[in-house]
Amino acid sequence: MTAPIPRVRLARFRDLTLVPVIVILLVVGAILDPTFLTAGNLTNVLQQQSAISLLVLAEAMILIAGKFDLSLESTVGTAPAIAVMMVIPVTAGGFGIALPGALAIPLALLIGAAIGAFNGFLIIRFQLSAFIVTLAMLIIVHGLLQGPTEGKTLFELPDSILYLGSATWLGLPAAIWIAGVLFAAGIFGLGYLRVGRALYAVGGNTDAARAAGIRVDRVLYGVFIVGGTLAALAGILETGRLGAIGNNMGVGWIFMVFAAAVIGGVSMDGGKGTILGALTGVLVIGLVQNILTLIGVSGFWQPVIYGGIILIALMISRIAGGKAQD
Amino acid sequence: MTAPIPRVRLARFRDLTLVPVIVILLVVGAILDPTFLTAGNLTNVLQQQSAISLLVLAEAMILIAGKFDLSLESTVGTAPAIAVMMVIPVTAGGFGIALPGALAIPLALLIGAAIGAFNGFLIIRFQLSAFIVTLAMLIIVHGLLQGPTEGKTLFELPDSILYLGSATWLGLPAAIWIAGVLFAAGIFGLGYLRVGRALYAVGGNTDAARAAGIRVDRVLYGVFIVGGTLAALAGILETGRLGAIGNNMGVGWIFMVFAAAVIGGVSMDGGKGTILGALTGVLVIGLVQNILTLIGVSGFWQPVIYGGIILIALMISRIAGGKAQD
Amino acid sequence: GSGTSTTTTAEGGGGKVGIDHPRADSDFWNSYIKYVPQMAGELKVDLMPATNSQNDVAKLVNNVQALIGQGAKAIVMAPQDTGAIANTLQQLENKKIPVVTVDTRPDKGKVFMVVRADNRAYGTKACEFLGEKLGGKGKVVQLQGALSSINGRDRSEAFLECMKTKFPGITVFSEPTEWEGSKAASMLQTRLEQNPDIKGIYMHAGGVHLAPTLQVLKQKGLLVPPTDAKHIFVVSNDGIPQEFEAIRKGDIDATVSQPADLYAKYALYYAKAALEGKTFKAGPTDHDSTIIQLPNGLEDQLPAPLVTKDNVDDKSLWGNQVK
Amino acid sequence: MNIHVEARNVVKRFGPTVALNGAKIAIAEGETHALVGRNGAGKSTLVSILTGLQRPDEGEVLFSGEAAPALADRDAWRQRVACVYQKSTIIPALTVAENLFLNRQTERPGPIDWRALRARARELLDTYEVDVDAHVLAGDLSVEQRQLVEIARALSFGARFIILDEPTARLDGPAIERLFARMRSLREQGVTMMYISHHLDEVYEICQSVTVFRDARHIATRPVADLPHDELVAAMTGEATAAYASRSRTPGDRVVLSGEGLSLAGRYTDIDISVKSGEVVGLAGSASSGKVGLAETLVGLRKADAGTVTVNGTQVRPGDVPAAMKAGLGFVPEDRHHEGIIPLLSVGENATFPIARKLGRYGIVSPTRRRAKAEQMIEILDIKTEGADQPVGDLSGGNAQKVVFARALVDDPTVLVVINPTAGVDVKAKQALLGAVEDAVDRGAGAVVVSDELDDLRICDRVLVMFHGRVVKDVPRGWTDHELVAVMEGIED
Ligand SMILES: Nc1ncnc2c1ncn2[C@@H]1O[C@H](COP(=O)(O)OP(=O)(O)OP(=O)(O)O)[C@@H](O)[C@H]1O
Ligand SMILES: Nc1ncnc2c1ncn2[C@@H]1O[C@H](COP(=O)(O)OP(=O)(O)OP(=O)(O)O)[C@@H](O)[C@H]1O
Ligand SMILES: [Mg+2]
Ligand SMILES: [Mg+2]
Repeated sequence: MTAPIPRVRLARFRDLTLVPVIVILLVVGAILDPTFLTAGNLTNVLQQQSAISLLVLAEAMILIAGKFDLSLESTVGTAPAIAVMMVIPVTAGGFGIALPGALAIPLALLIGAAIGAFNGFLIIRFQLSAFIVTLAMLIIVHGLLQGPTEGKTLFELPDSILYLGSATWLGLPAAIWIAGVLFAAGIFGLGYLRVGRALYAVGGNTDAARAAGIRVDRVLYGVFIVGGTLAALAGILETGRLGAIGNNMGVGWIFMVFAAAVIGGVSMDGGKGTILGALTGVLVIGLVQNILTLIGVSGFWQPVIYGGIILIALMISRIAGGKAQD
Repeated sequence: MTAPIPRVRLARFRDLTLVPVIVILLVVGAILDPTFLTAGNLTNVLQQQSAISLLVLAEAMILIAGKFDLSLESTVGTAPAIAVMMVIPVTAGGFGIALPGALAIPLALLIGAAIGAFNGFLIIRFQLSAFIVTLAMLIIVHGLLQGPTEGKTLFELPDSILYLGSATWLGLPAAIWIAGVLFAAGIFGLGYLRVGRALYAVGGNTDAARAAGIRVDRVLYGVFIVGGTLAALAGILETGRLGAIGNNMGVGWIFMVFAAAVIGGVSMDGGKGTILGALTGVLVIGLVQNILTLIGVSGFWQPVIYGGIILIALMISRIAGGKAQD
Repeated sequence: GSGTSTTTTAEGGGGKVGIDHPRADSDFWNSYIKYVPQMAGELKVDLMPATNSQNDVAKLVNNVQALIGQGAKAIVMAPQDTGAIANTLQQLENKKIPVVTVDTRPDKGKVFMVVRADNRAYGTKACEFLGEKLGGKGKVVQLQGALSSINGRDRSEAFLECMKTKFPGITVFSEPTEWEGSKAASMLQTRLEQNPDIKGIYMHAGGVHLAPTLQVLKQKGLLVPPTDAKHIFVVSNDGIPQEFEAIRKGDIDATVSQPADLYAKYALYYAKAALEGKTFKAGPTDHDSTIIQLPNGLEDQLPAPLVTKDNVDDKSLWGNQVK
Repeated sequence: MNIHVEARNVVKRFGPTVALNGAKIAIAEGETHALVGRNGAGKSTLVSILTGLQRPDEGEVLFSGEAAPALADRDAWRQRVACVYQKSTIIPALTVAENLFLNRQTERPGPIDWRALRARARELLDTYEVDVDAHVLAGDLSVEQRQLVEIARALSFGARFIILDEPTARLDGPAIERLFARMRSLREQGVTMMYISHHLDEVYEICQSVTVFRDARHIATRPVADLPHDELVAAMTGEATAAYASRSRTPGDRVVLSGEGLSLAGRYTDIDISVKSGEVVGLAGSASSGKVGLAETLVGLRKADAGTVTVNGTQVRPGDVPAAMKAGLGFVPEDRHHEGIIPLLSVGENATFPIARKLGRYGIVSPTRRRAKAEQMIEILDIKTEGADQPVGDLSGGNAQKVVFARALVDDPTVLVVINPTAGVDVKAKQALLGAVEDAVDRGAGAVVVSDELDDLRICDRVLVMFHGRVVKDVPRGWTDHELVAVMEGIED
């Protein structure tokens, strides 16, 4: 009864394989640029990552449940945009329904949830490939932003939708608080709640999960709906940060989201990984981007360095994690 | 001994679940636009799809072997570009090595193979996640085009590299012949050669394949290298078709490549699908794009229709295939 | 200095200028990027290492924050999404950091100066050229950029509007190419198959559209001199050297020269001026342009000449200066 | 006698686990040599070393006195040894024919002649009397058919040394007999075999010598004739163990599980079944009798085309496992890999999923209470594991089966349905598992035992024998092996 203890400890540390990478990045950053370690800059990094981190949270849960969602990145722009178009006047690019401005956030979250539910419907009900369904949905959902707006940026937004992404609470941007609270909830939920553990069971072996009495379909619907809602919330935070909803909002994020989740130890094969690990993945990506910006690497070569760092982080996560990745 | 026969037939037809979709598209296209069914237009469709079809061929093989390669799309631009820069003079944007122009094609293929080999090395040797390795490589390889060219389009190309993509053989564009021959080789190789069947074994159950004496690592290296080489060849064909190598060549293709492979019946989980099926997937995508162009759907809404058609094709392929997709 | 500038404060032009480049994958912007350090040397601007937002406004916002953190006193940027930069401009205004935007005009938020050529004018010029060459009838194709880009949309809308009002006899096919050569080639090829009587093409970006268009025309045997009845009139946009080359050869007929060099020069010029405390007013300038008043600042509308066979060898065109 | 295969002083570690600790084995030319030991003793690990799939940390392997080939040289290994592994090496997406001739589809270089390949496959299947079509996908086969295909494949290599790792765990009586007939004729041809099984009577029937492993070490090697049954068991377990004595009891009156008018096309027709509290009902039948399909319907894994299932008084919606479990059902599915374990999750978590809601309030699962409960189950079922936090995927086959059992028992079920409950578990564990079923029944539960093993059925108060999808006979306690087999084969009545 003494042997197991180190094992448990080791398993816990496995979530934190990226911590050394983060420490190295902090040291390297501090050496390369004096601004880097200032509270202001680090706050900026956190704020900049807060929206995308919600996508990583969503994707990590979906991956752990053994599924896949590419369309999250399109929901980031479309959910708040459609919600906003339901509240703003026609002259500002609205649909002319002009619902009360206070409804913008609930509507956006609802739209995100609906997109998630539709993804879930196609994937669970029709047993279609999650990758391709959500790829098609990525295109369609983005089209649902581009179509009604005719490619134009929405910049006359109700204050309600701008608030969360731009407010400051207790000296820190509200977005950081929100992301922090949601990650804490995610870590707790996936670690200690029945429904959270069910995600691991479903992702680890769906048939066994069903045989263990877990309502697999319900869990999967739930995770897609929560995913879509988180993507909409990410869109709301980003809207507040940018002050407008452009047609490109969220476009191209999904690859970074996957990279963050996987270098953070979440498996693409389901059933493996933690939210805490995913969070460290987000931080690595955010710090790398910030350092590259600060030292002003030529835009032409930036991708090479950036991709190289992802590879290195991946290797460290592989070596420290000890197991082959899928 | 009578019952099994329809079953075999059915299994054969499973490759061809998209044939009804193709027929419908041909009928719909013919009704919507008189130009559609002309030899000229259909030749155009085939020519336009020939480069991307080689990527689908490559990706189908990699998927069947149970792996993943996102970086193919970057190889499309980078392999021919680097090769060209090794043969053209500095004034035209070259490196100043000025190798003989005839070497452009072999060099490009070699570069493609090298990129594939490097992917394989990281994935097989270090057992890293194929998705994220090739995602990082997608970024890096594209950076290797953008860095040396400093973002400029290469306009002055040696004739040798332009030839294949622009020549006409026996009244049809050479690119169609090349793609046709390679698909025939792929269908034959994966259907009738032991090494081709080994891909299915490796993708279906790696441990079992190893136990059966298949040199799993060698097969996987092979498939990544062939994949990279095909991507480079796709780049060569595209270079000939476009007459220049822009920084965006190939960018954004990979999603369409996956969509084509999966609606064509290739599983994202490995071990399942055929090259013939993948070919029907390419044709569906090509016809849809052509019809949308011909009828001139508003650019803003085009993605919605396009994504919708992918979903429908996916469902048909699911219903006709009879099995849940992964 | 320009005739409309006045110096209000005496403290000489101190402070670093931060600059963000919008993308690194288009010929036009790459020329601009190359001009920037050269012009900074000439104008003696204390330029910080440039950042690149790779066509992503969220990255642009992050980059600007980093530049400020590092002590930038003025910012030059080229936001490709003109709405989503509003908050950042607001923050910069609060910090009293002047902003010069290049190529695009932000919808909201204070700017010290917008340095741009009129993208709508590009579309109109192309329309007028094609309209006249075609004698007001026939079919033309416009290869659009990305519909989510303001410049692409401006060119497209102005082109269509001008066609509708001035040349109602001309049918326009608009092809959204997402700035991709591959899409452009496929769409043009298909359209020519469907309408062999197309007589004009307007390309939104020479960098990506030129080679594919020529290749398609060549394959169809339509790359013939203007004297030939089969000739298709092609107007391009950007003014890169390859377009000039094509004009000289008679492959295409015109291009709108978007002044990459002047963009770089005047962006830095105004940034420096802002740091020196100079102010400007609407009116003509000393460099063949006009400053106009915007609700949120000023805009210096640089000339964007239409280049044809007649003026293609003009040394002052930026496309004739690069190598 | 020449030693054909020898492993000396083999050490193999998996992280903190020592799977083999200086183990050895020597197999004489031409003999059929049994390797026995409790679950987790290291048998399968030795197999993977003897077949060149894994490199030992220490020690050496010799074939006919020569050092084993390099690990990478798969062809050399395949010439020396063929194997039926404990874990399936069937590739579901390929046809049976291709699975049989994987990586040797052609006899000569050149393209594959599919027609010829199918013919070869049919021939092979006929030789081994495997009733499977060569051209169906292997994934469409039943567990048992897959096993037969694996055996046919291993025997077809013409290797002089064949390893069979628990080949009979998933076979019924006649199939086992056919396998043994085959093995005898191979032995006559001078083929050396290593045979692993937890059915010790099989060891006596087919093998000449036996090696016992215990706790990763070699304990004894003897001719089977010199080693009586109880001594063999004692060598395996390290203590004297009596044979399992099933208990007698009187069933109560309350019906806890019933199925009425159940039919499922192609599997079974018009079945009525009812199980009382305090009663153990057996379901027996030869291959394709439909017993597994029926049991899976009773637990909700399958929807019947017609009929109703009532668990503990509640009529359960067809195909609704959670509802059945809520009504008081616990069950062990047929295939532990497929529907049993979640390999990456811990023993504790796998064992406690059905009672997660009882391990804390507000949807929270308390890790402490989970571990406590799991340790209790580990204790009761004697699961060999490093602790409740070890991933189930790292356990040996039999121990993984015990975890599935733990999951079935953890909620004190009123109805217990176990399908092939002792597949791959060792003698002592088998007793523990059958004992656990009987304990639950003594506490008032009703149980259904579906099994191909007569030993498992001995605890039943009555056995329903199925044949071609129908219940043909209700056999009360007190049957002899011969009688029951006769009914199962459809020979009697
Ligand atoms: N890949 C692995 N990783 C970690 N532990 C392993 C691995 N394979 C085997 N083990 C451990 O090694 C020990 C021996 O396992 P092995 O499978 O050889 O047992 P066995 O004798 O075949 O048991 P059974 O009769 O149940 O099949 C067990 O404790 C098992 O948990
Ligand atoms: N997944 C499946 N798909 C189609 N048929 C199946 C499937 N599984 C089993 N069968 C077939 O259904 C019939 C009844 O099988 P069932 O498993 O209920 O009986 P069984 O007595 O347990 O047979 P076995 O011992 O072979 O598993 C058999 O013919 C079997 O081959
Ligand atoms: Mg074993
Ligand atoms: Mg069975």
